[in-house]
Amino acid sequence: MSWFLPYPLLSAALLALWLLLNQSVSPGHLVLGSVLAVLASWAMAALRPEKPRIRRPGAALRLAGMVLIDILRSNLAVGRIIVRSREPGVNAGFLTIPLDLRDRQGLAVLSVIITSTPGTIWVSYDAAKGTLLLHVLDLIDETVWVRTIKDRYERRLMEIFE
Amino acid sequence: MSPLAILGWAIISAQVMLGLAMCCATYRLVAGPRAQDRILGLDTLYVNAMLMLVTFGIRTGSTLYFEAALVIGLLGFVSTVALAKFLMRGEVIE
Amino acid sequence: MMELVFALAVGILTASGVWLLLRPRTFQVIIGLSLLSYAVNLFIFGMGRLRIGAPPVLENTEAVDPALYTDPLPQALVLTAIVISFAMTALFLVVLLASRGLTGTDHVDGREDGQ
Amino acid sequence: MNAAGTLPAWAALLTALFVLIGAAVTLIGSLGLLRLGTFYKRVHAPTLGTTLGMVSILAGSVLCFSVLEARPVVHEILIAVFVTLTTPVTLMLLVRAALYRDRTEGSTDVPAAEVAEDLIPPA
Amino acid sequence: MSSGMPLLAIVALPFIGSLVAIFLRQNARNGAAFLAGTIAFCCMVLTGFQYRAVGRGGVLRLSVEWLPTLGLDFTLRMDGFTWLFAMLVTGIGLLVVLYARYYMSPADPVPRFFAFLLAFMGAMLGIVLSGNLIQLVFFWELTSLFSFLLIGYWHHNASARDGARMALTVTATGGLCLLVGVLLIGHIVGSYDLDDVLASGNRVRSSSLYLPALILVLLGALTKSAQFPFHFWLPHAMAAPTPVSAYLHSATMVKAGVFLLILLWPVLSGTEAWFYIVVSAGLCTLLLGAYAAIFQQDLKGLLAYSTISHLGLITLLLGLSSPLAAVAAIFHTINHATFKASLFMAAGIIDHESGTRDIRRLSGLFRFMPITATLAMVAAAAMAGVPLLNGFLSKEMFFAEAAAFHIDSLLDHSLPYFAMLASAFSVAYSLRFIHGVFFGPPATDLPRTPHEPPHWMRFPIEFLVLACLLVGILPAMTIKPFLSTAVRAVLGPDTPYYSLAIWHGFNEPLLMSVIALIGGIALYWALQRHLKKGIDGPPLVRHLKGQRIFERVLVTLSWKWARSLERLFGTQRLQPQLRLLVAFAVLAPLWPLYRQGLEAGSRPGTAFDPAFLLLWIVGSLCAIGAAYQAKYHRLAAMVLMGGAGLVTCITFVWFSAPDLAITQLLVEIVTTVLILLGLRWLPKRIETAGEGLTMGVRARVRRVRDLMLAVASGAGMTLVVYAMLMRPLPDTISRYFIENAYSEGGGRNVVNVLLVDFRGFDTFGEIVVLAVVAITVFSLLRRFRPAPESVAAPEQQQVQDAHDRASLDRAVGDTLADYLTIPAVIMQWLFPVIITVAIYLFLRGHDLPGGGFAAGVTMSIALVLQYMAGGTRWIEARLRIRPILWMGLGLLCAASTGMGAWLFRHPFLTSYFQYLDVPAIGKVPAATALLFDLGVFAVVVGATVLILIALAHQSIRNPRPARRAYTPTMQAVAKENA
Amino acid sequence: MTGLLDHLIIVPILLPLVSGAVMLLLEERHRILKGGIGVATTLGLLAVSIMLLRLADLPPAGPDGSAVSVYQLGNWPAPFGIVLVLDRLSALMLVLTSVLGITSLLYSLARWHRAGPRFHTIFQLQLMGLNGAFLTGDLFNLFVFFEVLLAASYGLVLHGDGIGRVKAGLAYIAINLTGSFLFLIGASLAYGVTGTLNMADLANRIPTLAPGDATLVAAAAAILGTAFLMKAGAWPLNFWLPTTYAAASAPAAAMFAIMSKLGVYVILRLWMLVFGPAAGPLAGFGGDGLLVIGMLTIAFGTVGVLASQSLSRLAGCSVLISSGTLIAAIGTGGGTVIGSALFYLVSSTLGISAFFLLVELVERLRDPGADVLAVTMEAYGEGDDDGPQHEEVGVAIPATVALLGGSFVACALLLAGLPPLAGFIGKFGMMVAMLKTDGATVQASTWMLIGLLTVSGLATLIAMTRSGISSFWARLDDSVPRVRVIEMAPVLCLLLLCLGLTVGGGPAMRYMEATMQALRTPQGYVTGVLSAPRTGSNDGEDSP
Ligand code: NA
Ligand code: NA
Repeated sequence: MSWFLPYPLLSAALLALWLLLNQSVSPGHLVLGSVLAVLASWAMAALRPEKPRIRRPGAALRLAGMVLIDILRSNLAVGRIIVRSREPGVNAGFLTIPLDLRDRQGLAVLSVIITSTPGTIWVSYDAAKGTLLLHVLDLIDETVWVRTIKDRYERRLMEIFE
Repeated sequence: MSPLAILGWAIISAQVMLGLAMCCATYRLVAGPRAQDRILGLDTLYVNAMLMLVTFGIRTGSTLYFEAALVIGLLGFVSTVALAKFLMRGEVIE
Repeated sequence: MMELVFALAVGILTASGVWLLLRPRTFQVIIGLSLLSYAVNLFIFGMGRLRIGAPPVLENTEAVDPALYTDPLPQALVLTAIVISFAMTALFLVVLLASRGLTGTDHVDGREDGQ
Repeated sequence: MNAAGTLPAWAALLTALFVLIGAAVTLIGSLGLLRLGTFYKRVHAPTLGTTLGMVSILAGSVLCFSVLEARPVVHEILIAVFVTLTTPVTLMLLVRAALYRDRTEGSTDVPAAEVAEDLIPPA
Repeated sequence: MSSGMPLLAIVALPFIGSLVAIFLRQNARNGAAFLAGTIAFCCMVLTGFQYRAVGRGGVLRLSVEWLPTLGLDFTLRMDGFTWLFAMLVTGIGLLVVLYARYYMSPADPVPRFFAFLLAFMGAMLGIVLSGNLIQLVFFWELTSLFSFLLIGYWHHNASARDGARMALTVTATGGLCLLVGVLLIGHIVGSYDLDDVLASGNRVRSSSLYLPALILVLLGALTKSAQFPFHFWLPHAMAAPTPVSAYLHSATMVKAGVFLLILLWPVLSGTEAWFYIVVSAGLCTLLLGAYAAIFQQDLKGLLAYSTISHLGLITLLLGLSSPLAAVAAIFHTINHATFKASLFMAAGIIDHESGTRDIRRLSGLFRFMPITATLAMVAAAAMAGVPLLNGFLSKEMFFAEAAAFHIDSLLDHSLPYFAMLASAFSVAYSLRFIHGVFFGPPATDLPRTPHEPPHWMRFPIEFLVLACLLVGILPAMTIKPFLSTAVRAVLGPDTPYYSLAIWHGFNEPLLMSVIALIGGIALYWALQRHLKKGIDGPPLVRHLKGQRIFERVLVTLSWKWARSLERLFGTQRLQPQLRLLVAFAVLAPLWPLYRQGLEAGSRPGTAFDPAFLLLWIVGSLCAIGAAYQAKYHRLAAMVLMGGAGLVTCITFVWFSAPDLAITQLLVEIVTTVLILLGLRWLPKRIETAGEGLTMGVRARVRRVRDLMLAVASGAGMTLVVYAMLMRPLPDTISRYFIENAYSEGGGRNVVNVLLVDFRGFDTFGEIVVLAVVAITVFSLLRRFRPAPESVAAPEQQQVQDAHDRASLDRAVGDTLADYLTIPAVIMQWLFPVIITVAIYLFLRGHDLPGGGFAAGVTMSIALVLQYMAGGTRWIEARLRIRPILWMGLGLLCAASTGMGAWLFRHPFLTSYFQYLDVPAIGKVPAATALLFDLGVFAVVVGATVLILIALAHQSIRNPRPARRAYTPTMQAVAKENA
Repeated sequence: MTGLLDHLIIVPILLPLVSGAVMLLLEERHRILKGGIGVATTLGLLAVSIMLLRLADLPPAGPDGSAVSVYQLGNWPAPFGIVLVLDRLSALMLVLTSVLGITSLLYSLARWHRAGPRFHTIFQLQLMGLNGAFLTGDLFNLFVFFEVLLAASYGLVLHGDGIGRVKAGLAYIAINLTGSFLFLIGASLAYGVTGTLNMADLANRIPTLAPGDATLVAAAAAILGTAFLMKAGAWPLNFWLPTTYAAASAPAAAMFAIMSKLGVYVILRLWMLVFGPAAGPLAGFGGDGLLVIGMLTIAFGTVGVLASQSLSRLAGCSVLISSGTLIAAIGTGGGTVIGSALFYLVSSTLGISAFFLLVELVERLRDPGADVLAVTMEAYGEGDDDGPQHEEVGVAIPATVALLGGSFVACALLLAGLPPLAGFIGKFGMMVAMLKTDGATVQASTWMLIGLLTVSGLATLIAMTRSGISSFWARLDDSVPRVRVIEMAPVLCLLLLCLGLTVGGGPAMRYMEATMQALRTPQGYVTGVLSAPRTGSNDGEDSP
């Protein structure tokens, strides 16, 4: 079965993509979408990436909800900084965080979360040392940021991916 | 003022705001000072343009412009990625 | 009103493109050609006149009323023109690279002015 | 506004709200490009547009077309997903490149690399 | 009129013989000579037989339809006059062939010589026998050509090359003038047929175009006959082998001009213009030629100037416009041919046997070659006009005519004196020829010991000298009937009475002859001391060398002036060309607009939209910024250009063109990647300090001019676009497309139906363009040599690798890995997603925005993204992409879809669609247009990927430095790096 | 449409395309096979073109007297769909193209086809582009085929690599891209005013335009004219031409001989059709301009021919003279001059093409061996992997120098317009026609043109003599260069054709005159195109 459906989750996502694109759940699109989803996952298989193993889908959903709220909050915060402050970004600075997460897929998700949240940005990751360099717009207390990232995101991601 | 007229004005205002946002991005595009600033400006311009397209869809009540926005959303980053990689590595494909 | 903005836009793109086209450096020329191709594409497009919210995609297929849709032909022409100018940009780029490699200069004549 | 004529008032107002909020947030984000002083600060600004600004406007669009066509029109979600996936890639690559450039120029505003003395251009 | 078939044979045989001769072996001297002799003999005999027909005043004609629409038939025509000329051409030709057999060295490629000689004979016969004027010019130019080849036969000799070139230039120029002149005559007469022209003399002479026609025809005739001031080419043509001189420069080529004057004499002569031009040209030539001949040191040079002089005499006679003068001219033409040909051959024998033609070195040859000497003496005497020889008879007639009254003018009155003077000169140079060469002490330092030539080599001279004697002694019994036939053919009813006799009693001409003879002898005696000095060329006018003037004028006109004119009115540089093109494109449409004005249209415009205005503030800033930055900040220019492109896309959306927006966006992305790929191989431009300040005035002027041009073109475009946008759309053919897109094209997206169906053929061509460009790019990059500055890895990579190397815990490539690993994961996730979107765009194209092209570009972006994420080697270890195959299959798919319609007897690309009922799924559209679009898709994927990947592959290729070394740049680079 | 014969018109476009595409599927090493396919295709093209020529020359069949054959692509009627139109003029150009095609291709088989990858595909697509441009009846489709042939020509210019080619190629591409923009602007402007792209329909609509609109059409025509004049090589837009043609490899340059004629063709086609006597206020638009530009072009070409330092540049400049002559002939009012001008077009194209092929062979006289080496070096760089290097095609021919010399003389005569080759007839015919004024006085400009034609012939002769002497007569060594039959035969073929045109001038001239008559009465073309019936029943998509 694995030769036929190397990435079942991906195929499911692609089918969803197809149906969303076509805004239709007609039998025709279901069939066509399935065929395409399988074919496209074969294309993916040709690239021979690591197989992501999502162990706890529930945790993933919870994480997603949390991230959305964080993003909304950060939007307001950053918006306030830009509009209100006389000298915006006076507290900005770099920040190094040692990470325990090693799974590439997990790190990718973490990068998406961090970068998508206004006010923080993923600058570079040193694979050898496992350290992450961040830039934060409103860096008043470094430890708060380290804790936020390690506890709120990294831990949960490790649950999901490792 | 009818709700529809309000919607009309809202969309026009939104488009003007997005237009102004694009002007801001263009400032970075033109003034720099560094290459990364310009690329950031371009990236922002892409996003703003995409949002402009979505508002345009609402304005005309047509979903025909959706794909254009979708293409920006999915592929707009490719040129910025290429530019960024060029800055970092001096070539796009190694 | 927007016709004037559109016309000015075409004019500014053309002027920038022509200015670059007449510059001595190959890279300037290729950027100029690209800007000119925007100008020309908009020009062709404008030949079907400007209509807002009337894309030539038929809504109902019975008793089609042409007055409801903008002119599709210039759009088809622009599509062809876009493709062709993309191809030509690629070609010009490669030739300018080859010229730079062989002549040692990026002057369009393959030699610097004084030489 | 040719097709929006059938939109009920609540939907029209809600859509207007979403769109205005989205545009305003995006404008604020882009304004950040002007107001923020360094590249590393500026790079945070457009995220407003790619998150709240985008979601808000897309929500307006979903609402408007779902009501107009009397069926769930949710394909805007795709745009949100794509933008969320791709923007980080751009920004990460760009910031890293900027960092490299600043380091090679010996800028003191950025954290130094571990072996900074080696970052001299080759002879 | 009798059959003209023999005429065709007479003209064609030499050409056939020439063709045969060219294929003979290089050393087939005897064979070639035999062939040439046989041909010449046959032609002569054939011509001879025609006398029965033309002797009684008849005219032979042969007409073959050739170019009826131009009023041109291939016509051959022979009357008494042309018969005589044809006999001369073939007869002397035969003798020259015989002579040349012995003259030519076996070491030379003799068959080629005879081939040229025969071809020349054919061309000459063609002139003589042409029945219409254009055809005459046709053969006229051929004689120039073959004489060029004959004069340059010994082309290893520089003087032969120069002589040949000069002869060709002068005579062909004359030929072209003649062509125009003849054209004018034809225009006046309404026909080019010789008979018609000859019958329309009055009409020609009274036409307003007579003078230009006359001048042009005379230019042709005078150049060919080496008349003053075009005489200078003939002496230089003496570099030719002597048989050539004997043939071309005595009897044929130079006589063509005279022939033409005689031929057109009834049409053109009799006016004052004719008299003054022709007589003065003839007189100048007569005197100048004779004078110069006396002082030549080269035997052939002497003969050449003598020829010039005698031709001048004939021309002068023709210029007099009196029938008797014409008779004298014809008669002297024949006489001159006989004695001059024999003299040339004698000179050739002397040269051949003694190794030199220099009169200063030759002396006392009589005792070595008495027979040849005797023959030469007789011929020279004929040339000098000694009684009992043919030259005497025609010279008597000349004197008579010179003394007669023509047009009351100083020129006319002075003619007799000049005639005597020239005649005295001719006596002097004839004497010099004989006395200088054959008498005096025997020469001792000759290259060879002279002796008599083989008998058959001498035979042609013997024959010709015999002719001189016979005609001179018994004119009435030998030449008279033929001459009178010829004269009657030219003069027709105007033929005057003339008598051919040795003795006409003591009269004016006889007196003049005697004076000339005595004067000539006295002159020669008086010049002895001067001639002994051995100076080449005549006194006084020696330095006035026509040839040198000609060369200088030719070089100045055709080389120096041409080069400066080319530089002045042309350029090799790109910028001025583009500037001119743009200026032309701006000015050309301005002309009608300026003349008729441009009205504003009546169409109501769209409402004001502040967002759109903002959009184009952005777009304009980007465009202008790109223009400003492109010189030194390429990346900035690219980014700015991207901004302008984006705004263009939005504009397409704004005005109802979603398809365009999608396509433009996709192309925009690919173009950015493409240019970046190229930028890696384009070394940076460094702005040197103060470059802007030190810009010269010329550069400033250039910039201001370019700016004005740019603004003008922008303003022009704005004007035209605005004018167009504000006028209502006419009844366009688009109505049909919208109405039939669904019902007949089976699609709702009219633009896509246009692309794949209504105007599918455009798309068909467009994918071919893509394919060709991709192949060209590919093959150019196969041999790409990067700039030396860019051969090494980019500076960034070197720095980063150095950093990796320097760190203990890092390996080379770690920085790259750190940089890309995490983003690459996301980029890989997107791979199947983008492919799915590509397929989506492809499938929906017929009904909604999208289509094969957009899908193809999307697909290639998916691939390129993986290249960017993983690197070339990484991706190619996993995916085998064969873009050329994709392109080939795509083209074939599109073509065979189109040709599939043939099976249903429909034209190419006729589409077919239907909704198929698939169980459980429902109606599925099946259109051949989709298949066509599939071909488009494949070609686009193949071409785009091929272009991008071929560029990307340069980085992993072994760099090869540019072959051509350009040291300065290399040094500069080294200096910069140091 | 009944049999395959009905699709004959499109075969000149499809045949090279399919052949080129099939050759894309073959690996690079199958050169001989590709050469075979190429030759077979091109011979097929020649046969089809000749058939089409005979078809076009038949007297009008129907009672409507439509003098053209129309092929409706996709079965869409004109003016909506794209149509291919076969008339005498296009058939003539097709034959000319395929003649040049087969000769150049054969020539290239000696070695040029090995000088770079995918030569045969590019070559076939070049033919396709040319044929399409000659056949199409649609303005925008003409643009597309222009791009096809230009794209292929870029490939051919750059074929063989080398610094000169790249430099010339860069300028060539830049200029032609600008020209393409002008084409697009002009064509779309014409559409915006008239609402049609079909050339026949344009001719129909232009007389009915309002004066203001007519002005804009005139502007469009001026812009289009600029583009076409540039392609035709008219002064002052022609400086790129000699350089490019001289830089291109011999077979490529020989093909290019017809590309400048394409510009002339389009001007002839469009101007006679659209601005004929029936065009109302726009009748005869731009004629004087064409005359002046044509004469200036002749003058510049003459100067250029004289100033040429190399044979190939001389050949390039003689292209200018030829183009100028034709443009001026069109500018004289399009009267009966056109007939002879077409004759001249054919003979000068053949002559120039032969000359381009010959130049390379003659240049071997100067330094035999070095040339072959240079090409090999160029083609293979330093040990590139382009397959066998010393594969020779054909055998070296005897009497090489004599043959080269003879051919050179023939080319000189052709280019200078001297007898006995066909150049003479063409020039003479034009002069005769120019003087035919039906009683009216001949204009000064006509005299000037006649003078220019004469002077240009003379200049060509002088220049050719000069370079011919230095090439053939002033050689330092007498070594004989290696020339192969397959290289010499094409040259001789072209020259023999010219000789044939002289001898068989009557029928050829009759064809040209008939072409001219048809061009002068465009109504036949217009009716023929617009009234051609669609195939099958009206509900097109259901009928199969
Ligand atoms: Na962020
Ligand atoms: Na002597």
